[in-house]
Amino acid sequence: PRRAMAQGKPGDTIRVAIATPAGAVDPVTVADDGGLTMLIQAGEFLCVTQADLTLKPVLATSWSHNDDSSVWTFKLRPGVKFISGGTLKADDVIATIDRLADPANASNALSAFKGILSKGNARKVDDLTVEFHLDAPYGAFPYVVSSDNYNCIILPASYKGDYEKNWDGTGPFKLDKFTPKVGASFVRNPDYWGDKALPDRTEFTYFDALQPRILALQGGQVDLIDQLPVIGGQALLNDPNVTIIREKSTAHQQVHMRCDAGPFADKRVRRAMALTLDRQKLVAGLLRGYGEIGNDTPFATVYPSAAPTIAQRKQDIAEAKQLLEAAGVGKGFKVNLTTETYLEIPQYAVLLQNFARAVGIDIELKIESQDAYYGKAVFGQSDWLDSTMGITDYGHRGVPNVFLRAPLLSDGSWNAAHFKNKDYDALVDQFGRTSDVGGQRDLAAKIETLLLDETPVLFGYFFDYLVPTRKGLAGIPPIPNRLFLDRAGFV
Amino acid sequence: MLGLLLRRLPYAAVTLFILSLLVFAGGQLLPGDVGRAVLGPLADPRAVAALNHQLGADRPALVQYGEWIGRFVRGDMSQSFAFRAPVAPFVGAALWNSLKLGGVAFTLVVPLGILGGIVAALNRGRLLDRAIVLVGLSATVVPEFVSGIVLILVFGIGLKLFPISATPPPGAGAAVQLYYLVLPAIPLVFIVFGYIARMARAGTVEALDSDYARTAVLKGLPRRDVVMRHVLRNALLPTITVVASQTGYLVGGLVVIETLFHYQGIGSLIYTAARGHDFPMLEAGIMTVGVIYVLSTLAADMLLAALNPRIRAGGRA
Amino acid sequence: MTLLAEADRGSGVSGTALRPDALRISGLDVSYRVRGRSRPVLRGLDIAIPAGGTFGLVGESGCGKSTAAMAAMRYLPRNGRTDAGRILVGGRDVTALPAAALRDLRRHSVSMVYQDPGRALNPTIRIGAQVAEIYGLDGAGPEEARARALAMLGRVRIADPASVMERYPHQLSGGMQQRVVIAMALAVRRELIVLDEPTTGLDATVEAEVLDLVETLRRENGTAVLFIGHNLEVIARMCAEVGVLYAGRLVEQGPTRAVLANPRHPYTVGLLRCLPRRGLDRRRERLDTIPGFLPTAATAPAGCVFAPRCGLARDVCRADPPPLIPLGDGRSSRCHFHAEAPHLPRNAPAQAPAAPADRAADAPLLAVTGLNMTFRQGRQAVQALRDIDLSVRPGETLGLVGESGSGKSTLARILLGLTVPDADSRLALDGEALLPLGRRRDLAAIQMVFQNPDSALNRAHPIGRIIGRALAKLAGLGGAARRERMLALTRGVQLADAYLAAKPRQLSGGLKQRVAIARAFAGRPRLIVCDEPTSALDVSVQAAILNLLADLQAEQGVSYLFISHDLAVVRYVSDRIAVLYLGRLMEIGPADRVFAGPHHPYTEVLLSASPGPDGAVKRVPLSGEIPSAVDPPSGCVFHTRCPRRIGPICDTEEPPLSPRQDGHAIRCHLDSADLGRETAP
Amino acid sequence: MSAVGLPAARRTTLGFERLRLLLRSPAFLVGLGIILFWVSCALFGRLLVDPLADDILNSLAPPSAEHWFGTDELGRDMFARVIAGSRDILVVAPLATLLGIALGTALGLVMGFFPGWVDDVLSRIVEAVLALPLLILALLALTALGASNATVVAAIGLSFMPIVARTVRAAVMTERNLDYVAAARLRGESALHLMGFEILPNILPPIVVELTVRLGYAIFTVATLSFLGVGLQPPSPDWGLAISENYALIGGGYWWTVLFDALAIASLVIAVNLVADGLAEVAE
Ligand SMILES: Nc1ncnc2c1ncn2[C@@H]1O[C@H](COP(=O)(O)OP(=O)(O)OP(=O)(O)O)[C@@H](O)[C@H]1O
Ligand SMILES: Nc1ncnc2c1ncn2[C@@H]1O[C@H](COP(=O)(O)OP(=O)(O)OP(=O)(O)O)[C@@H](O)[C@H]1O
Ligand SMILES: [Mg+2]
Ligand SMILES: [Mg+2]
Repeated sequence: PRRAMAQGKPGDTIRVAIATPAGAVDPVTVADDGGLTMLIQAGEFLCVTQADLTLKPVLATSWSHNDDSSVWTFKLRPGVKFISGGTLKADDVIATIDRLADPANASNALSAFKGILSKGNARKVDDLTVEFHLDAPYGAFPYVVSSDNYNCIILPASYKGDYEKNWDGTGPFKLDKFTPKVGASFVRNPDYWGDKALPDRTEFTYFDALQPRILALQGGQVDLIDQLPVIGGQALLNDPNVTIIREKSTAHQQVHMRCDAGPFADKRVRRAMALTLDRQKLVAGLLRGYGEIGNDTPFATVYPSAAPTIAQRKQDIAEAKQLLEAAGVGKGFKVNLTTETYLEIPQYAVLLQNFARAVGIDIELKIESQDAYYGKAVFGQSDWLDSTMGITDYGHRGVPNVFLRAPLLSDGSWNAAHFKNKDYDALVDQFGRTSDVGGQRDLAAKIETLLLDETPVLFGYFFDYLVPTRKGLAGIPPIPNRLFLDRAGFV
Repeated sequence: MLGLLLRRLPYAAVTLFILSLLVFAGGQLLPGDVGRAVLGPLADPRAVAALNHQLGADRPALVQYGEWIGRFVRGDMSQSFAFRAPVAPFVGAALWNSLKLGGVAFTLVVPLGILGGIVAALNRGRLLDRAIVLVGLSATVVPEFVSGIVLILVFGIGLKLFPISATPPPGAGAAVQLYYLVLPAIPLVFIVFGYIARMARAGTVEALDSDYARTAVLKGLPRRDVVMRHVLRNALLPTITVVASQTGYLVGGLVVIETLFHYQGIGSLIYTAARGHDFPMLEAGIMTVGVIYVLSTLAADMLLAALNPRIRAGGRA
Repeated sequence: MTLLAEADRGSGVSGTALRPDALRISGLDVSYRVRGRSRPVLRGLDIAIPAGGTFGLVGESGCGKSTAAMAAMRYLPRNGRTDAGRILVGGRDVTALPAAALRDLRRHSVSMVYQDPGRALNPTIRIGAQVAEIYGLDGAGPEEARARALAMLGRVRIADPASVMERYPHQLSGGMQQRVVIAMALAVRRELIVLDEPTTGLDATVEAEVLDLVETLRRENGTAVLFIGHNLEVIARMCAEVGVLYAGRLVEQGPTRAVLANPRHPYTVGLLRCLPRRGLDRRRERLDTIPGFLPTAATAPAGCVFAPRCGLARDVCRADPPPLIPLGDGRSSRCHFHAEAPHLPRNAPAQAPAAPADRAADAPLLAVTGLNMTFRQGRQAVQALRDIDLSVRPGETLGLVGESGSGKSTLARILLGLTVPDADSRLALDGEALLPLGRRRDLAAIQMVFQNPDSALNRAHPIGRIIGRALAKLAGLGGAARRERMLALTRGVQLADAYLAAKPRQLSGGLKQRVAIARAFAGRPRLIVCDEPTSALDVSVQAAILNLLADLQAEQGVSYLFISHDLAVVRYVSDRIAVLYLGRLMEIGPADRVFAGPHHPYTEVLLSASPGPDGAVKRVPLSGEIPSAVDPPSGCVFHTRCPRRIGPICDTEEPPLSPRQDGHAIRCHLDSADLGRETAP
Repeated sequence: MSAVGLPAARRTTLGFERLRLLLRSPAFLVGLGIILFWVSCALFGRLLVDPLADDILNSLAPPSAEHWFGTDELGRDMFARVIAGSRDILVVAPLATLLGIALGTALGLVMGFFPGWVDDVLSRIVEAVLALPLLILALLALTALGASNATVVAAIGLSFMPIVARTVRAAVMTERNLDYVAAARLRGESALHLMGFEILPNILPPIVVELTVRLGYAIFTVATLSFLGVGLQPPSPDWGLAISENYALIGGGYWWTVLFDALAIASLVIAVNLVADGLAEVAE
């Protein structure tokens, strides 16, 4: 069932197993799945990305931009009440965004705003109109203040950093009870501005590990779990009592190859590596078909901006060997691949290792905890950023901009591949400014061609987002990584 | 008795102090920092620095420790870095959970283990003895995650006799809570049974072979009286120490069981705190386990002294 | 004397008519299963003890004495088995009794006292309860049982029995513990009591008392006694009949006095000759020894078990095992040539080492002045040694005696530098200050021979390495020189070269002690401290070791500080004797003078406690326990227990160590004339 | 005295006698057999089977003639992985044990040999470390050091140290008071010599027993750490790791992905303990 959007009946209690929020639930600092799931129960965004990656207006009713997309004007929804009592005004939105854009604030959204919007540049036009004056023109700006940037739930201007005290927001639910590290429950918000939530109640139980979550669903103790990776999740995929809500996402694992040193400094070697991958087999085997193949660029086919004309890279051992020969490493070489224990990455690494063996590339795996892998997350103090070859997880984004920028721009702060290319930088800059899909596609074609030639990063596949639910539960919107439960109910 | 307690208390305090120092020193080795741990790898370094500053985690280590210990001795466990809330309720809840699970396991395994050991000793060399020893040995050495998984499969998912989670629904009564704790307690019983049985067996064998047991037999006492009056009390003395040494594990060492059965105990609290660089939480968790351990060894010593007049009189053990 | 013996026996015989024998063991074979093999330990043992009779069983360690005792109680170790024979206690066959009857037998008819009373008592139960339990089994109610227990403790002469009832075993001294065990054994009137070395490990003074007590109670109750010991003196004192056990067989048996006066088995003869007798002087006469080792019953030779060690053995001995041959007068001997036994050739060369010149005038080798030693135990100060002045001359042996806890070992450790005395103490060797071990210059000068040969040798090292290392460190020898000297040393202590490759556990106790002696002589020692070097050894081995020490002294002119609680041994080896009591030197002087008297009242007590196998000395009783060194009595420290106390002066004023004659000094207020002397045997 | 040869009964050396005893114990032999089996798997397993070869399109196949133990999620042959899974644990666990024993013995010797403040201070520290359950200690160490075979060895070795030290200390305390030590001091031996050459050889039997017991724990702990994800890392076919990767699958009926690994761990730990028991018995 691709869309489980059948309407459930109202009045149910929905029990959910999610990952334990890693720390205090605070919109400014939250960085993990568990925490953001908590945020979006009572909190709302200006707009929300949809399954087709378009934006749905929520607290904003509409938005527009000036000619070069450097100033964006958002109209706010009138009559929206905060759970704490006040009415949503421009000041609240400005305070929320400023809070997140303030470098002094330990804001997790800071990197998303970096180079796009600075503190103080959101201006009030009237009580229901806000203008954002960007640092530089940016065509996809609404995504930056949408659910894509999950810290951006709109809070009253008076918010003091004590979110766990009152769980303020404008959403369809309000908090019933919260016990840190144990769970939380919500009840319907009777004052919600839109359609009132169907469930009477939602109950979230926190789990540290995936397996107990799976067992809890199988054991009937919960009705759905937040996300299921295919690896390790086979038990549920075949379970007749479980319905899998499946949505295409742009989440993927980037395999970076250092372009500035080591065996991969020669782009022919990088291309050869890319040619060893049997991507169909990856999707069919590693993802059990729940995903789609990648073409070594961030442009997943779900992105409207993706260029439709670029040829798909296929496994070609002969050509790979030729390339290696040409690069002077026809006998193959040894290389270390460093990566993290997360989702199916270790298994992916094993498959890469086996693929590469066909052309004589001998990959030695070093698989470490996420802590160890990311280290201090700055160059020189991070296995992630310093390794010759590595695999890094990237979550779903509504637009490819983030993927195009930080990991690939010459001065990108996540540029583990150490890829430095002026042409690329210029193309991405231009892409950023462009707001119409046609223009974006033209640029995308150029970018994709360039990346296929250079291949600093392998994008082997994009995996689907899977939410297993108890059979009969309906109304969970198929939006990757965002559990909105207000339409949920059993049929 | 009181004298013994007063003599031992300073030692216990010193032990705990050293423990806190060790944890603190060890904490300095953890890679990364709390700001990065909270905000994730993709966060802006300025935000990370800001958070570290807010939490005071960027101050010199000794200053942090000084402040922490200063509060700790006044009974204040400080604020959690990750949760930015007082640590005490977290530790309290986790401890209470651990004590419940450990307590269930303890009350099951101690009588069982002692009985097993004594029965084995009284049947020394016979089939029953070998059977008990072998069962104890095997049960003790099979890791919890192996036995736990089997139990979950068979009784939780297969037969659906027991819940597979140890956490009862909120507001559950004592009986329900107990019902939820049965399955997770069993692997612990397995593990500890062997130790206790082995110790009880050895103690009983030794006591049975002792000269005073011979005296008792040669007095013409019936075997039952020899065992009950002369053997058991001496036989179980070493077992007490073993039981006490296991309480640390039963309370604080259950990371695997807590993970398998989804239970918020002190073991997982320590582990997540360490991974999250939540230093105050880590220290508090470890000190709690340390205090439990120290208290239980102290209790064991007192019990030993009560049962063994030789220790009662003598000075340091 | 013969008359008396016959009369004793006669009463036994007439008793048989009325009452069955208290114990009759016939043809008893016992074996232990060790590692799946059966190892015989007793073979064809026959013993009969008439009702009320006393029987002593002697023999070297490991010959099966305890096994016999345990078999009689039907309480063999789990791996022990009675293969053949019958054991009748009061006419009932214990080997065939069902469990209930066996319990009944143990409640009413037999009981046992064994070595190490500390372990025989349950450490976690109060004394009173342990004793009262017996009366409970006898059918008494709790009140009555306690009352009877209290009375019984009084009967075994425990002072303040009411408070002892409330105590735990560890709060009693060894002597007191043994009294409690005896009280339990004799709590109800029994037909037979088995005593297995009940006094080994106790001080001579305490031993004497315990033995007296057993004797008295036995007479009162008419209980028969099977007394096991390795000490012939004690057996002589306690038992009308004696059996000599060798490698699981009874080799000689008969009335004690007759056997001891006129032994008819070479083994008995040898045993008696090993003992240092009064009047024997090491400078003039050597002790005799029995060569070789005790075979285990399993490795026993085909013929006579004693043949390999027997000076009389001939072919027939090696071929045919002799039967137990009756000799009349109730005596029997398992020897083909029992008539010749008294003429067993001496094993040791008769000629004694040349007597060294009298060195009384020489400058002392070791001089100790004003030695004090205080141990700190928490807040308490233990005064282990007070004001010790003594000296040892070159080539002389100074014997050191005193009760357990009197400070003998502490003095030894101080001399060796292992313990550092109080600051004001002065020690000098050859006039040079003697420093503690870390700073001592000539380490080889003072060495030690320890009491327990098992722990004195590192069991992980072969003998050659143990001695070699000592040679390297103490004599600075290496290479061929070391090897040469090592062989000389081992031959000097009569140790076969083959042993150099062996580990200590492959050696018997006596051999180990030889190794220890060789080690002590590795450098050129001036003084050797021997702390009870033979107390863990059998008498035959003891004799060989004492001979060896005497030979080495004669050869090398070394001095000994010889610590022992066996007065006969001290007397034999010492030139001079020092008597310690509670850390004080009570008396010091030439050996003969100290023994002959006048001597200190404490010495008198010690002497009377060990009368020797032949002479019966009137025992001077010593009351009470040795006081605590933490809080020693005021005045003369011995006044609390002194049989010759003269009055208040003893309680208040500490007497000086006053010189009497010929270098003899005594710490007593009494005049020499009023002090005790040795009564002639 | 006539030169007598060594008495015959004493001539058999203790070591030989112990060996004979050991070989009579069926439990010991079974244990030894299992250990030898796994050791040979560890040594030669990878010559016969490839635990890494994937057949991703044939994943989670049940046991069959082709795949005796079925296949895992990447289609790797479980039989090959179970066989090869013995290698890492049989390298890591013994090394960790040896490290722990070596460090613990050194510490225990010092503690037992220097009573007084040295012992007091070290004892407090040891006691403090012992207050933490071993697993927690190892977890913390690994969190600090990062997971790799070397750090697992270090973490387990270090966490064994105090326990071993305590055992050794007790043994040293009894030995230290024996006369042979006094005799050695009388010839001026240094503390180091006394500890290393006089006392150490005599406390080897309890140390050997401790070694085997610790080895059992080490295997247990390595497996548990792998299960928790901080021990051995993928793609090692390590048993604990495999169970951790696969145990969520058993609810789906893929029991073969954990069963054989679980049996392997159990058999190895039980075998080591059987051997330990046998050794302890003959060491008395
Ligand atoms: N439980 C046992 N198992 C095996 N052998 C034993 C056992 N008890 C004693 N033996 C052996 O039997 C022999 C006789 O032992 P027993 O204790 O009877 O000798 P003993 O004459 O009492 O010696 P001691 O004077 O040392 O007490 C010895 O060789 C001893 O080693
Ligand atoms: N290390 C110590 N600390 C405290 N007190 C000690 C110490 N060593 C010995 N003492 C005490 O010193 C006194 C003398 O002991 P020592 O061992 O010298 O006696 P001993 O005459 O050798 O006795 P034994 O005949 O039992 O060997 C005893 O009261 C003993 O308790
Ligand atoms: Mg004996
Ligand atoms: Mg002594």
